[in-house]
Amino acid sequence: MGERTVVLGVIGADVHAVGLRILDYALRSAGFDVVNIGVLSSQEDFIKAAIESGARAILVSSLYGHAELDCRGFKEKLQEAGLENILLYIGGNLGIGQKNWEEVEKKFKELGFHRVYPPKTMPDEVIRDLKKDLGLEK
Amino acid sequence: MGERTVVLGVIGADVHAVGLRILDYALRSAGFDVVNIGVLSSQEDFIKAAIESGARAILVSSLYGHAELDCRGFKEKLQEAGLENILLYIGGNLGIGQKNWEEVEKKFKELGFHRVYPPKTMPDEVIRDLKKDLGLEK
Amino acid sequence: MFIKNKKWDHKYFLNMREEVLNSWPTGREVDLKEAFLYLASLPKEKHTDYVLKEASQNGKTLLQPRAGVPILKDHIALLQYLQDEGGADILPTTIDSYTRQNRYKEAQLGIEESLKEGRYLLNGFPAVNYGVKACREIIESVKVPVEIRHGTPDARLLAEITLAAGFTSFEGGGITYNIPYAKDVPLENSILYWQYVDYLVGIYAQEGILINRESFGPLTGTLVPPSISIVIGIIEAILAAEQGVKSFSVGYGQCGNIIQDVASIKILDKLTKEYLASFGYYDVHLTTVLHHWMGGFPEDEAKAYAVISFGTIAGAISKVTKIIVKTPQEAIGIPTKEANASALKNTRQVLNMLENQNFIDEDKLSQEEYIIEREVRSILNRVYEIGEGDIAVGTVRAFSSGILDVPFAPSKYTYGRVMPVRDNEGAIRYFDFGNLPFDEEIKNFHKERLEERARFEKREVSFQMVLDDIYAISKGRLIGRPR
Amino acid sequence: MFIKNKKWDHKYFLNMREEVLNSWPTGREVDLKEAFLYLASLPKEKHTDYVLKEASQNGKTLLQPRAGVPILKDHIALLQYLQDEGGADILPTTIDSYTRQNRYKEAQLGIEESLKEGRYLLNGFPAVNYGVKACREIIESVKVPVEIRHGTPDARLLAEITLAAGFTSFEGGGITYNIPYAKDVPLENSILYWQYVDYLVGIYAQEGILINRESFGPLTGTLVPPSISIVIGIIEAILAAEQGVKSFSVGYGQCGNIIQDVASIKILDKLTKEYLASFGYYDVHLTTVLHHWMGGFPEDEAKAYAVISFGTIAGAISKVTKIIVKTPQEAIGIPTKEANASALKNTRQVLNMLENQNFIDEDKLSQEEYIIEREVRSILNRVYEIGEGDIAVGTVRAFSSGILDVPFAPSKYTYGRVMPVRDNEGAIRYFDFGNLPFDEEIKNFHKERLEERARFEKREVSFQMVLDDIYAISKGRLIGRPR
Ligand code: B12
Ligand code: B12
Repeated sequence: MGERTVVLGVIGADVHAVGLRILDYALRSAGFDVVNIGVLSSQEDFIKAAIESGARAILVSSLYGHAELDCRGFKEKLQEAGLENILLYIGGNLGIGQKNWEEVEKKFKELGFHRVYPPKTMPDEVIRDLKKDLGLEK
Repeated sequence: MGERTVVLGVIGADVHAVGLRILDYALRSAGFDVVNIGVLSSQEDFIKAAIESGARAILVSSLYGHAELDCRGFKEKLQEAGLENILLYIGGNLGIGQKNWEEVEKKFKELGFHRVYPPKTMPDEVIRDLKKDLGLEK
Repeated sequence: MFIKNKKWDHKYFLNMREEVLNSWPTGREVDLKEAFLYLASLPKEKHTDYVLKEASQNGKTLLQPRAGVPILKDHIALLQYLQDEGGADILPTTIDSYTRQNRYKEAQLGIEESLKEGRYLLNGFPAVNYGVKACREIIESVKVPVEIRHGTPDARLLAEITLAAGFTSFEGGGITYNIPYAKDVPLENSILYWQYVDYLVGIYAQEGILINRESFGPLTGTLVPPSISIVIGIIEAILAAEQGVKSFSVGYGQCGNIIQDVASIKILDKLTKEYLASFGYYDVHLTTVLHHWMGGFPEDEAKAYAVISFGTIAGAISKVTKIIVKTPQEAIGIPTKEANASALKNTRQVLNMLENQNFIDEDKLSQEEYIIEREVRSILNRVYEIGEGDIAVGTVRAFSSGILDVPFAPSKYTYGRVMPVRDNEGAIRYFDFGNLPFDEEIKNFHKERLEERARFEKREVSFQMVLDDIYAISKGRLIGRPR
Repeated sequence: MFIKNKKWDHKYFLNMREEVLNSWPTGREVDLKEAFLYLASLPKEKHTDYVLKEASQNGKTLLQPRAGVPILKDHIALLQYLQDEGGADILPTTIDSYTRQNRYKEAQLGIEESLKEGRYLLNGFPAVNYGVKACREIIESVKVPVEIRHGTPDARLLAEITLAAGFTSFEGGGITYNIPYAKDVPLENSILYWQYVDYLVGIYAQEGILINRESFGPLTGTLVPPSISIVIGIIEAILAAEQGVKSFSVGYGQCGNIIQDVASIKILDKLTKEYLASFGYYDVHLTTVLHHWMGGFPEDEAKAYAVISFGTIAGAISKVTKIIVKTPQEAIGIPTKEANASALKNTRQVLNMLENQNFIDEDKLSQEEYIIEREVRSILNRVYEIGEGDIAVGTVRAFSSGILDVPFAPSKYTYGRVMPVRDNEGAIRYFDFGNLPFDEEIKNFHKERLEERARFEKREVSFQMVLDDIYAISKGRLIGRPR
């Protein structure tokens, strides 16, 4: 697949499906090829889909508050799979409870994510960033 | 008049009349002789009423936020008038804005008030205190 | 004193004006010709009447907070915050209580001490002391119109200064800014003072500058039966129109029973228009204002939010032109700017969520409208009668004889016998009619409603019930049930 | 797998029970005989069914927050706070998401890390890992009943442990805790798992211990048309009753149009009772539950309060038995205990202020009730038909063929073609009916309503409109208007 392929899914035991549906729709409308692996996806599911589709980015969604536990070791697994260069975003409600956003962002950057999005991020923003990071916009 | 006489009024340029009406009613129902001088009363009005009625306590109400300016020098005027022993209460909304209650209380104690009541004080409480301070309850 | 509902003689006005402008140094800053030019130069979005017209044409409800602090630059920052963060459609400038009593010296002291101590010793903005030029800084620092809100029986100088400064709306009236706000100002005086203000507004109107005048509907804010508030609004509209006012808003303080509130706003709108027309004032642009609950609030912010959101319902359903918004800190003191902006957001959200919804029982609404309308007409017609055809004369006489009366008012010029209490659904009814000129049908209606509550609560209607109702909202409910 | 709406054979249950109790060490703590004694020893105020009965008899609406943290003593302190400070009538224990997926090992890790790091790494209370004894500490530390709330397709072990521990209400069902909460659990499985739970509750009932079972009405929380939610509630009530459940609550997630919400709650109550009776289950105590808006919330707390207060209106008017309360921090994350208690206070104040008020247009209400009732009957009758008289069989077949469908559900066992959108008054209508078995009258009704909105907004009904509606409330309004 081409340079516009991205893998999208909700990680862990999380079933929040609405944001995913919207992201899927928005990314497609913006010309991306979206491999949507749905909710309740494991790290392995993401990696498998990325390899199979030759995706250039993985977009992880997590709403339910367990993102941190669910994302531990993800970076290492990606490296093992030879995906060390893939672009890695995460968004949703990443902390449990009322957290300081700077801390949350820092934590997920440490876990290997290139961009970390606060709750209520609108799809436009991600699309802009993706295009920029993938060098699709001149 | 007797040992159960109290002067009641709203000080300064303040017109909040509802709390006064209720205090008046509650004090009378509790057996006090109430001299109600109404809203928009000056320090002089309070002193005059207290002397004329031989009252044992002055209850000042202030809702509108200017209490501090309105009460400056009241203690001194009372002393001049020979009322240095009269019981002095104040209640209502005594600060302007969202104030720390301890500070407000301290300020009004310095201005000579024996008791200072926070917003939403119920009449029962004042009546209990009055009886105690005037030695009316054995 | 001689008072009539009759447009003033211009010379009479000019004579009085000399006196007014000389009563405090800043008065001499006012130059009407220059003021006309200044106001004409303001963009239309800063003219209240324009904004009100746009809103009522588009069925939009405008939001206005309350705000006023004694230090000019803080006041400006506060208004900008309420505009930008809170999304206020019209801004206020609330005047301090010394100015309201024309005690400019004490106000001056308050400004100075506030500046010195870095904290506010005044509960509002002392516009007279600041004068025209300083006041214009406010107008020039914001994008929306600004209204002067106060409670001043004699606001002649305040009006001169603030209108010249570019405030395009001015609240008050000879009744509504006397009865709840004064102890011993005779009604003849305050009506006269307000005729002055209205006449002044009329002069602006002649120059094509429409200043909005607003009546203060809530009065004492405490269980005021709707018909009383409506009658007074209509009278003030008529008095203003006679002096040449062309833009007028009648206000109403929420009572809490949704049917009663919606019915009241509808009747307020309908009858004010009707009476204005029947008196021959055809060209007054009339709008309505709802005040969120004006009585005692709960101290808890979450509960206060509930009172606010709840209050917005009646505004949304009645499609009132403007809501004057309370804040979650109402019971405590003058709100922080954040709390004030939050209240605006809360109100907007409820308004928006009720957009286009109509779920009101029209039958119940009509029944309530019917009784309110009958009450209003009964009082108004009697006021007109005893005024021998003059509504100003009638008003003075009505207040002294109790034909018009306001509960819990501090003024000794109210008869003070009317006593309200809630019925079993929370509507405000008359427990004691005083001397209000109501017929048996009306009286029985109220009696039956109160008997229903008495039966339900298994106790007599009494002053204790009134007390319970006064405290009720601050204690978590609408109706002051026993225990 | 073979599934029927037929009371289980006791041996079948006992065999399965062995397996269930052995699936995690704490399962062996459960001793039914001892549990009966324990539950019988609890004061009646700790029994949900008793509290619900008292409330519906007195026309009172109960309030219940959402809450659950992974550390036991913190969880207890949290519940006590919500009880004492918030005035909760029924307390919750929300289970974490690993437990919901029966991933007890990960839950264990979550407990340990939470304890170690002093912050919560789980989004709820992992009751299975704690076991019966530890759970009883919760029951013994509070004065009101506690409900288990979760989202678990297979909650057999969770039910065994928590019922034995004294939780007297248990939320969920074979449909409502599968379709919105799972991706690939077949409906046959989840219905079977929940028949187990219901059968277990039936055993308690035989001992005179009434455990309340509650269906999770809101489903995906996102623009779910009322008829879908009501049909599913009725089916779960029937399935539960067949296994011996005697106390059941049907739930409903607020849509936002007051008429539609009130009508839905009334029909939910009426038709569930009717169908239960028509299936021969006469002795089920049925109550209703309203969930404040379950979709995306505004981030701003003042706006979130508006959504909450607004949501309470429909609860007050419909006199629903219980409201499950959202908080001002919904959009951000799991709320602080203070925010949670504040939401309860806010809700109580609105409820109290609406006490005894009735302002709803009965005609509009009946019209809406009429259409909802017809929709519900159309679907339910068809489910019964294709199940050849068995509602469990019918349900499985209906979901696979789209006769029953849930919008935005993650489960692949939904047909996934139904698409909702709001009409011009904010009521949720069908934009795509998928395979729902509706006749022309119903379809035309929806079409007309949507055309009205399309005309008003001057745009076609499209997925963009749906998107706008999904975001609308979080962006400050009910209806996603263009721009
Ligand atoms: C609807 C909802 C549900 C529904 C979900 C139905 C479904 N299957 O989809 C139900 C009721 C079933 C549910 C269940 C639960 N929920 Co829930 N739920 C919500 C709610 C109200 C709205 C979510 C939503 O649909 N928003 C609308 C969409 C359009 O927005 P979005 O999801 O935020 O996605 C957008 C952006 O965030 C962003 N985005 C999302 N992911 C990504 C990824 C990337 C890479 C990028 C760039 C952007 C991005 O783009 C999206 C489109 O704009 C939120 C609170 C809120 N937001 O108001 C809570 C919320 C997410 N839920 C929460 C919780 C805890 C739960 C439960 C554990 C417990 C419970 N309360 O019952 C269970 C979890 C079940 C599970 N195993 O996952 C918490 C999470 C707490 C935290 N993180 O601290 C929240 C925040 C509520 C709260 N305050 O407690 N929930
Ligand atoms: C009704 C009301 C009005 C009415 C008053 C009508 C009238 N003439 O009575 C109107 C609308 C006219 C009004 C005007 C103003 N008000 Co006003 N008003 C209120 C309100 C909403 C309720 C007051 C009330 O009647 N409460 C019910 C009674 C029963 O309770 P109470 O007055 O608190 O009295 C009880 C107790 O406090 C106590 N108590 C009172 N005095 C004393 C004295 C003693 C010795 C004791 C022991 C106890 C005691 O016992 C009483 C009985 O239980 C309060 C806010 C609130 N509380 O919710 C604001 C409030 C008092 N007003 C306020 C202000 C600023 C004004 C104005 C200056 C400006 C404005 N907003 O327009 C003007 C002032 C005019 C003037 N010159 O005084 C502020 C005061 C700010 C501050 N102190 O920081 C408040 C707090 C509102 C706010 N948050 O901004 N107001």
